[in-house]
Amino acid sequence: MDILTVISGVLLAIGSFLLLSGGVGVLRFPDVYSRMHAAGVTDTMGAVVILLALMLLAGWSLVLAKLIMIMLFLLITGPTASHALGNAAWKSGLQPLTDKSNGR
Amino acid sequence: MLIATAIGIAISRDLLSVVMLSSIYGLLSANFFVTMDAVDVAFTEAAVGAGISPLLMFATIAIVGRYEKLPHRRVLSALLLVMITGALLIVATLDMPAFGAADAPVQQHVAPRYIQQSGEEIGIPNIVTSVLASYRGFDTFGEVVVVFTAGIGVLSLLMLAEGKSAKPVAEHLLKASHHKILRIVSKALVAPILLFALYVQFHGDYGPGGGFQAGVIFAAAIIVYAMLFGLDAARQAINQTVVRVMAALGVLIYGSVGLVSMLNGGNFLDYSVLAKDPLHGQHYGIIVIELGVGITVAAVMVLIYFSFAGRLIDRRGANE
Amino acid sequence: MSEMLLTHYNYWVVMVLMMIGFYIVIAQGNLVKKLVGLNIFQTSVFIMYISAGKVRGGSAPILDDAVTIYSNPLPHVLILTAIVVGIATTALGLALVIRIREAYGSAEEQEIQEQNQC
Amino acid sequence: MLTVTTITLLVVMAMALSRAFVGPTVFDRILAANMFGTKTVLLIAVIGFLFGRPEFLDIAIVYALINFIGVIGMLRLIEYLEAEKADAAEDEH
Repeated sequence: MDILTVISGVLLAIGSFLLLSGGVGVLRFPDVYSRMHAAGVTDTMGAVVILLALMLLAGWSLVLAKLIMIMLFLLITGPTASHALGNAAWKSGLQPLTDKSNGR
Repeated sequence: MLIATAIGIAISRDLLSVVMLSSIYGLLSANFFVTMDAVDVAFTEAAVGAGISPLLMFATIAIVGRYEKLPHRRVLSALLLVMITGALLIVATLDMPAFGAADAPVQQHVAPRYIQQSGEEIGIPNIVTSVLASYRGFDTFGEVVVVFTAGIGVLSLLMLAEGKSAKPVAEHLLKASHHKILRIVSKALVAPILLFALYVQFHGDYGPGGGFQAGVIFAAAIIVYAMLFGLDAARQAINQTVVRVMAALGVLIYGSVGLVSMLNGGNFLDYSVLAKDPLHGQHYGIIVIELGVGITVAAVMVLIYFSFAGRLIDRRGANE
Repeated sequence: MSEMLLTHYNYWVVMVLMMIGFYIVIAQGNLVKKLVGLNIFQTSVFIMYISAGKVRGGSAPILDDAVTIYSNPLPHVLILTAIVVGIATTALGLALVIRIREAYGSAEEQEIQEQNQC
Repeated sequence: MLTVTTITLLVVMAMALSRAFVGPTVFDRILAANMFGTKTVLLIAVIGFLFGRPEFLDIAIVYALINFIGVIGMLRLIEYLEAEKADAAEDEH
């Protein structure tokens, strides 16, 4: 077995785990902001890890360039979208769940 | 999952979440198309189903109002009717060929010819493009004209009252100047998107892509700009009259390719006569025609968005 | 029967989707919702065509020396154009809804009919 | 491993979908839609490799872009609706 395949397999496993934990977080967390945290962080990280794994599989080709492009786009747009979302939620007057307001 | 989403859409009464779900629905169906090998279709669905159409629906909701007011009526009789029709249709499917069978009637008729000979006759690898632009060029011409006509229809419906109620609107809202991060990021993104649209446009012969997809992507870039920098800025950057002329120009380009091939002694839209070597002729014809399609689709989409957004602003102006 | 289930499930999915769209169109009063229903209906037809064009073991219809079986390109072409035309007509429908709303002050079918009867 | 990743992606998509169903606020739904979009990008990329024809990554790029545009558009229009609501509230005073 090729060493590159092994590494990419490991990366894929890490990525899958990250995505899964993000999914569970989005499903289980109590309010918008914590859900956003779960989704935003794992989304970007998991996507990057998985794309890295695919890059190792692709080798030197046009596919590699496209994967890099996807990764760049995701790295730029993902956090921006999260920021815009959080900003809009805050502006609309949604309060984050803190210790004090916990017993709603 | 598609079914679950659709049921969710049927149940929910908040129109906003309906639209959100329909955007997810678009993403899902595009996924389905990829697994079904229809990369070109997935491409189009990606740009249209997940991007443009939810945006337009959102704009409409912003104008029309968010909630459905009345309880659903005639639910029982409607359900009954739907059940009966569905059952009949399912009975009808029992005669259909099995899924994925290579000997189904659909696969027998013209498809083998396209698959086996288009490589030699047209000389481009993407069979979908060659069928779209060459074998069925006349159909596609019709589709482009339909898109163009729909654009005219939207314009004539929404532009009628324009200027009647144009009062100054809350500036900061329109221009979104408080979204500094968003503005910078999308400013950086607009150019790559446009470039990518051009890549899709001209790479359509070799990979998935072509005029329809490129047009939609191109329009999406302009729509982002209009959303974050205000409609006026976008109208300044892209003159509206020019867009209107472009929409017509695309159709004109398409049609005139057909006429030129007639003048050169071939049939309408028969590109083989465009150059000495029929293969080259096909290439020229397809590239020019895809360009026409792209121009028309992009222009019409931009026009539609402009008129929707213009309506939104007019209405706001009238409210104040 | 179970064999049927395995080979024809794609059609049944299509039918269920189509019926959901149909249900939305006839049972609901809001015009925007009706358009969404129409879209679902439309998509189910797209899926029907595309799944009819799929060949088991086939690959995307872009010529490549390494591939021998391709899926049917014809449905792809038809649906590709249909999607773009679909969005154009949807936009037209939405524009009509906006005009109706401006004329009647409502986008609910029932209210509009009541106003017409007056 | 690719298969495992595909299945994981599908599971996570189902999770996001259920959040979009339940999601008490609009923002939950947008969040779910955004997440769904990212997952779709990844799924298309992974499926491309799984089927052995990874040339079709263009679609994934389009998704990454369109998804962003969609989210931004939704947020802008929600802002719009909120402003309208605020206006209406002011009018009542």
